[in-house]
Amino acid sequence: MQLLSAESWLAQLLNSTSLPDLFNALTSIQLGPVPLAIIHTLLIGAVFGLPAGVFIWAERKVSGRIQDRLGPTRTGGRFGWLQSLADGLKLIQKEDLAPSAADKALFFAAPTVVVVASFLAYMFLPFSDGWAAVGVDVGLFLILGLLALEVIGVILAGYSSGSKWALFGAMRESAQMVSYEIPMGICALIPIVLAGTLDLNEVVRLQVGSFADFRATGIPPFFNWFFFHPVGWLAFICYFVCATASCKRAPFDLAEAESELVAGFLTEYSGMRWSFFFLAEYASMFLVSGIAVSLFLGGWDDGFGIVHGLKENGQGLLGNLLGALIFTMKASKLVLVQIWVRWTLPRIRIDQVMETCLKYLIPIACALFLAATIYPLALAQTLGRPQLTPTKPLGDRTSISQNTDRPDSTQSVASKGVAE
Amino acid sequence: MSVALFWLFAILACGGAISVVLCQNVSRMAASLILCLASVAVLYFLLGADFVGATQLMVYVGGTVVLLIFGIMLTSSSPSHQLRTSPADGFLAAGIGVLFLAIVAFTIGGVDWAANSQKLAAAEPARQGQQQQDLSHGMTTRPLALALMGVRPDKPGAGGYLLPFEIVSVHLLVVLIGAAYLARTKRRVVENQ
Amino acid sequence: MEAVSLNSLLWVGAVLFVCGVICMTTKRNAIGVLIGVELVLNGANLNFVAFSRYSPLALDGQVAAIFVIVLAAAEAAVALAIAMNFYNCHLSIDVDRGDELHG
Amino acid sequence: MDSLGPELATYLSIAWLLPLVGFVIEVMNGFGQWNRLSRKAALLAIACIGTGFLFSSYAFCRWGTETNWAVFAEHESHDGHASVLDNPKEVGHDHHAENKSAVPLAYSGKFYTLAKFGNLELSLDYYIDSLTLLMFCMVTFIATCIHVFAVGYMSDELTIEYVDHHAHDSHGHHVHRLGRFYRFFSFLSLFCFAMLGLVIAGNIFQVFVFWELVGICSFLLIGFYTERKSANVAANKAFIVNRVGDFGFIIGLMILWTYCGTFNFTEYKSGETMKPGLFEMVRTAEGELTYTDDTHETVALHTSNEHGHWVAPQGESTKRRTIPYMLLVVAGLGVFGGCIGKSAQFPLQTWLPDAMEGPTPVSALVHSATMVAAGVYLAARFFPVFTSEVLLAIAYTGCITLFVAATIAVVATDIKKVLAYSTISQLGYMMLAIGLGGWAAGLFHLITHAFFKSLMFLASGAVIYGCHHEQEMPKMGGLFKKMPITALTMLVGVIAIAGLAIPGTPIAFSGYHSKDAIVATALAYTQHNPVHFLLFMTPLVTAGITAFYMFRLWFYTFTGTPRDEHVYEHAHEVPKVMFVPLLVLSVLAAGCAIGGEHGQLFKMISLSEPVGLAEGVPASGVAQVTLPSHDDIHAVHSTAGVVALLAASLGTLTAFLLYCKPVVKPENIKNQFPGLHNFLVEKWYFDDLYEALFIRPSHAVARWATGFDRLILDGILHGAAKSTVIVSAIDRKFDEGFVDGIVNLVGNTTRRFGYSLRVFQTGQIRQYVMFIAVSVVALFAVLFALLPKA
Repeated sequence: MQLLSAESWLAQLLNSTSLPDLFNALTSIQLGPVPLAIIHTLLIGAVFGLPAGVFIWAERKVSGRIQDRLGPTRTGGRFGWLQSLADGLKLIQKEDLAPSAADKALFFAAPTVVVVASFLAYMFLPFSDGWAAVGVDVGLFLILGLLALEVIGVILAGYSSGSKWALFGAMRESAQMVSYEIPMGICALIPIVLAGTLDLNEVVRLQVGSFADFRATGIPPFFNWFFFHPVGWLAFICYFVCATASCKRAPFDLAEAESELVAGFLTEYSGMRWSFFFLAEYASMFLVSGIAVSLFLGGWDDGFGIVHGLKENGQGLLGNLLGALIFTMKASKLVLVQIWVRWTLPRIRIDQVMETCLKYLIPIACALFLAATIYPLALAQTLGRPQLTPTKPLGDRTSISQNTDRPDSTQSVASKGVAE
Repeated sequence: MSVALFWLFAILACGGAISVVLCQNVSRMAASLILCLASVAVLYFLLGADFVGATQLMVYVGGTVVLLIFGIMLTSSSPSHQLRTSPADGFLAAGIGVLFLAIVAFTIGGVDWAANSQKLAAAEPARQGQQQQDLSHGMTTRPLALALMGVRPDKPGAGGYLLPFEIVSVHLLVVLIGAAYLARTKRRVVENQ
Repeated sequence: MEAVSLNSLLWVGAVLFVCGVICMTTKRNAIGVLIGVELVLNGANLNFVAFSRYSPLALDGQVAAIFVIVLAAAEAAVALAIAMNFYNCHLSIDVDRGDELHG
Repeated sequence: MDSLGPELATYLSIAWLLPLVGFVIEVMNGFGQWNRLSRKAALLAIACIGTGFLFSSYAFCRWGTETNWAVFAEHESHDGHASVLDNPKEVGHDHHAENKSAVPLAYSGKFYTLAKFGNLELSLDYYIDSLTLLMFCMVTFIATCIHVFAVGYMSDELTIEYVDHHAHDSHGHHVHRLGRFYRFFSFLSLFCFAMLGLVIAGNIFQVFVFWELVGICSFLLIGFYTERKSANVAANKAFIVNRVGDFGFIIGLMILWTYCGTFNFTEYKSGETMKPGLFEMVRTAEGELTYTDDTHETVALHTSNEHGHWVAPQGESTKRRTIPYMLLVVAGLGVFGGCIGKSAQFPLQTWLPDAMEGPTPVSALVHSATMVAAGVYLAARFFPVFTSEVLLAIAYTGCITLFVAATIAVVATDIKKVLAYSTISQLGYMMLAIGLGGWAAGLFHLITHAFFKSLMFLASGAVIYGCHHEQEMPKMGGLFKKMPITALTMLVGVIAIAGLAIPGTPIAFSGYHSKDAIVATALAYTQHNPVHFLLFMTPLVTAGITAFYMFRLWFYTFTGTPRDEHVYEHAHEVPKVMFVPLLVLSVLAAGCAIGGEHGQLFKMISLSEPVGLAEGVPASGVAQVTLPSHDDIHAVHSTAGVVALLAASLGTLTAFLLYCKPVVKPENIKNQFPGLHNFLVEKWYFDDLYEALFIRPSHAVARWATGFDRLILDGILHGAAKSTVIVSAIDRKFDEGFVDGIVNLVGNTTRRFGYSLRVFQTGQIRQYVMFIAVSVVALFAVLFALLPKA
C-alpha cells in the first residue's frame, strides 16, 4: 500500500485536465497527507452515501411499479425523490436503543464494522481510468477480503443482541455469506486469470478495445470485454448470482426476512444503527455490481474506444469524467437488475439457499475456472493463438496503455515469468 | 504520516492483544482479536506487504476468526457464561509474560539488526533497484505468485516454493477432510453430574 | 516507512506473542486458547514480514508469512473440530475438565 | 532242486510268522475294538496256528516228494536197517558233497542281515532238515489242538467281570477284574511264534533271541492270573531260574563268537565267498575233531575250503585258527546250561512244577511242544559242538533228573504236579539219550512225549474243568463214570508214558518205542563203559516208577469211590470243543510211533542225525567214554525192551494193587517211612537247599547292599543335598538381600521418579503451555547468563 499514491492520484487527476493553470496552482499548494486524506474520504463518502439514498428510492419506485402502484410520490417533489433523505432524517431522530441483555459495546460496534468494511472496499474501486482512491496491486483480493469483514459485523450484531432471533438470524446470515463468498471468489478469479493481474484498473484497461482494430477487423471493440469471452459470460452469471446472495438480497434473504422472521439479526436494531446496515447493504449492492462491471463488462470503457481516444487525445479530464459516468451507469443497471429480481422472485428456504451454493454454484464455478484456464491453452494448441478473434492477444494489448506510475519493469517481469 | 499511522495501528494491535488477554468474555475476546488482526493487516500494508495483508484480511479476519466465532457460539452455554481463571494463575501468567517480554526485549535490543542486514546484503548478489522499489511499494503480487510457482525473479539463483506450495495444498485437503470427520454429529454423552 | 525502525515492529510482534502466550495459559475456554495461538502466530508473522522489509530476506519472509496464515487457518479448523468434540464429550468447553489422562 | 531250500523256508516262515501276525492284531485290537465277550481272538489265533500247521505239513510233503528216497532205500537194503544213514557226504550238511546226485539233507540260508561287524555278520537265517520239519509239524499241530481246547477251557474269561476265587485283595474279597480272553490267546500266539522261530533258526544267536522270547512268553502265561501271588511267584521263579541257565548260554555264545567268529550252524554265503559255520569249523566231514598237537589241548578250526571240504588251514601257525579244547568244553557246557534251565533239568528243575500256576492249556503247551522241548531241541541241534565230556555231563544230568523227578511224582497229590514231575523225568530221559549218543532216540522220545504229554495235560485240564478247578487228587476218585471220554483218553496217555506193550507183538503205544530206544542205548553204552552202569540202571528203575505214579494218578482220579462228594456231584464231562482235541491227540499219542525203530518217524529223525554217530564214537578226551554204534544198540534192543517192559509192568501192578484194588493202604506205607515220604513231599528239599544256598545269601548280600546304599550312598547324597540346600539358602539370602535390593532400588527409584513426574502430567493444557513458557524463559536466561557476549 502506498499512501503516496493518493497524492499521485490527485496529481494525475490534475495533470490530466486541460486546464494547466489550475493544476499548477493546485500542485503548488503542496497539500500535506492529512488534508489529502480528508479530501479523499469526503469524496468517497459522498460516493458511498449517494447510492444508498438513490437506490432505496429506486427500489421503492421499482417495487411500486412492479406491484402496479406508484411508490413514493410526494416527498421532494413529483417523484418523491427526497423520500430517502426524509427517511434518514427520521431514523437519525430515533432513540438509540439497546436491549438490556445485549453486549453493549459489541452491539454498538457491529453496524460500524459493516459500514466501515463496505466503505473501505470503495477505496479500491476504479470509477475511471486511474480514478481509484487507492490503486493497489492486489485490488480485487483486497475488496473481497473487506467484503468478508461484513460477515463479522453481522455475527457480532446477532450475537451481541442477546436475543435468540437475532442469533439465529445472524448464524444463518453469516453461514450464507461465508458460503457464497467461495463461488463468488472463484468466479471473480476467472477474469483475473484471463487478465493476469489483480489490479482492477489494469483488468479494465485490458478490456478496452481500440477503434483502429474495429476498422481493421470489423470486430466491435466491446468484444474485448470478458463478458464476451466464451467462459466469461457464464462466469458473469454465476458471479452475479453469488453476489446477490452475498449481499443478502432476495431471493436469498430468508435470514433477515423482516415480514416473516422479524428481520433476523436486525431484530434488536433500530434508528440510525439499523439504517447503517441498510446503508451498507445498498452500498454493497453497488459495490459488487461495480466489481462485476469492472471484471466482465469493461468498467469505464464505453465499448467503442471513445474514452480511451479522448484520453489519448489529451482530453484526460473529460475522458475520465465520461468513464466515471459510464461506470456508474453500468453498475446502476446491475443494481436495478437486483431490485427487479427481488420483487420478482419468491424467497427460497435456507436449506435451499445453502444447497444452491454448495451443491451447484461451487462445482459450476470450479468447472468454469478450469475451463477458463484450459481454454486459452487448448486454443493455442489448435489455432495457434490464445483467443478466437484475430485481434491482438491480451499480453500484447497491455503494453498499449501505459501508466505513468506503472513502470515497464513490472510488465517485463510478467512477460518474463510467462516466458519461463 | 506513515510513522503516525504505524504507531496508531501498532498501538491498536497491541491494545487488541492485551484486550484479548484481559477480556473474560469470549466473544469480546474475539472482537478484540479482530481489531488486533486487522491492525496487523494494516501494519503489513504499511510494510509494503500488500498481498500478505490482503491474505491476512481475507483468510484470518474473514475466515479463521469467523470460524472461531462460530465455535464460540456453538460451545458457549450462554452469552454471558464465563470461565473465570484463578487470580493466582493470572498473576503467574502475567509474571511469566513479563519475564518473557523482558527476554525478547533484551534480545531485540541486544542485536545490531542493521549491521546484520548489511552483512547479509553484502553476502548476496546485488538486486535490481527497480525490484527493490517495487517490493517496498507493495508491488508484491507477481513476485509472490512467481515464487510460489518456483520462479524467483527477485533473487536469481534462490529456490522457489513450489514444493511447499503443493504440500500445503495437500495439507489443506487433509485438514478439510479431517475437520469434517472430527466435527461430524455424534451421539452426545450423558453428563455424569 | 523507513522512518519506523525495525525494533518497533519487533516490539509489536513481541507484545503480540507474549499476549498470546499469556492468553493460552490463562484462558480456560478452549476457544480462548485457540485465540491465544492465533495471537502467537501473528506475532511471529509480523516478525517475518518485518524482516522481509528490513533485511535481504525480501520475499522469502512474505512467503513464510503466507504459509503461516494458511496453516493457521487449517490449524484453526482442526482445533475447532477438536473443541467441538471436546464440548460433545464434556458438555463444557473448559479445558481444565479435559484432564482424564492426568498423572 | 536248489530251489527247494528257499521254497521250504518260505512255507515255514509263513507258518512261523502267522502267529506273530495274529498276536499283533490281537494286541492292537484287543484293547479297543474287540468285545470282551467275543471269541474272535481265539478264532484268529486258531486260524493262524492252524494255517501254520497246514503250511508246515505242505512243506513237509514237498520235502518228502522232492527227496530222493531211492538213495536211502539203497542204503537201507545195503545195510540191513533203516536207521543207518551213515553216508557222511550226504548228511554232512554240505552242498558240495561228492555225491552230487544225493539230495541234501539240510538247507540253510539267510532271511535278512541284521548287522555287520567287519567280516562278521549277524543275520536271520534258516536251517531246515527233517528235524526242523518234524518239529514244525508237531509244534503247530499240538498248538492247534491246545488252542482249540483253550477255547473251551478259557471260556469263563469271556466276561466283563471275572471273579478270581484264588486271588484276594487287601480286604480279603475276591478279586474282580475284566475278562482276558483275547490276552490269553495273544500270548499263546506269541508263544508259538517264538518257539517256531527258535526251531527254524539258522544260527545260535537267533536261537538265543527266540529262546529268550519263549522265556518271556512263559513268564507272561504262567503269571496269567497276575492277581494271584502264587502265580506271580511262579512266573518270577521260572524266569529267574531260566536266567541262571541263560547265563551259561551267553558264556558259551561268547566263547564261540570269540574263537569262531560266527553264530551260523552251517556254512553260509558272505558276499561272494562261502564261510564255514560252527559245525564245519569244529568237526571234519567225518565228524571228528582235528587237534593241532598230540596233547589234544587245542582244536583246529576248519576255515579253509579245499575241493569242497572244509579243512584246517595249513602253513604258519599264526594264521591257523584254533580253540583250546577246554574252552570248547566250557562252551558246550554253557550252551547245555541254557538247556538245563529251559528243560528243567537238575539242578534247575524247581521252576517247572510251580509253573502249574498257569492255565492248564499253557501247561500243556509248555510241557509238550514249546518251552521244555526247546532245551532238548537245542541240545540235539548243537550236538556236533559238544565234546565227549559235555556229553557225559548231559547224560548224568539227565539221569539224576529223571530219577529225582520220578520219586517226587510218586508222592505228589496235585494232578498237574504229578504230570509236571513226570515231564521233568521224561525230559531227563531225553537228555540222557542225547548224552549217551542216542541222538535219534532222544528226539524220538521228544516227539512221542509231546503228543502223550499234551494229551495228558489236556485231559487233566478237562478233569480240573469238570471238577470246577479242583486239582487235588485226594478229592477226586471215581470220575470215570462222570467223564468217560476224558478217562479213556487219559488212559491212552498213561499207557503210552508208562511204556506198556504186549510182548512179542508190534502192538505198543508210542511211549514204549521211544523209551525202549533210550533204554537200549543206555544198555549198549553201559556195555562199552561199564563204569557208568548207573546210566542204565537208573532209567530202568525209573521206568517202573514212572509206570507206578502214572497209573497211581489214573486210578486215584478215575477209579474207586468218590472221596469228595461235593466235587463228585458237580463233576461233568467237558464240552465238545475240549474233548475233540483229546481224541485227536490220543490217536496220535497211541500211534505216532508205529513201527518203533523201523517206523517212519524214527527214520525221519535219523535223517538228521549228526555225522559219525552211527558207527559209534571211540573214547577220547578226559572222559574217555565210548559211544555205542547203531549196531551195538540194535544188538541189545530186544533185551532192553524186555527189561523195560518188565519194570513198567511191575510199576503198573504195584499201582493197581495200591490204588485200584487196595491190597495195602498207601497211607500205611506212608506212615511206615515218614522220613522218606516227607523227603519226597518236600521235593528232596531242593527248594530249601536253594533257599539256604542262594536265596538267603542273596538276601543277606542284598541287605548289606541296602545298608551300604542307605548309609553310605544315601548319606553322601543326603549330605550333598543338605549342603546344596544350605548353599541355596545363603544364595537366597544374597539374592533377596543384595540382588533383589539392587533391582528393587532401581525399580523404586524409577517409580518414585515417575511419581514425581506425574505431578507435571496434570492434563491441564494451560499448565503445559505455562511449563513451556517457563522453560523457554529459563533456557534463555541460562543462555544469556552463560553465552559470552559478542
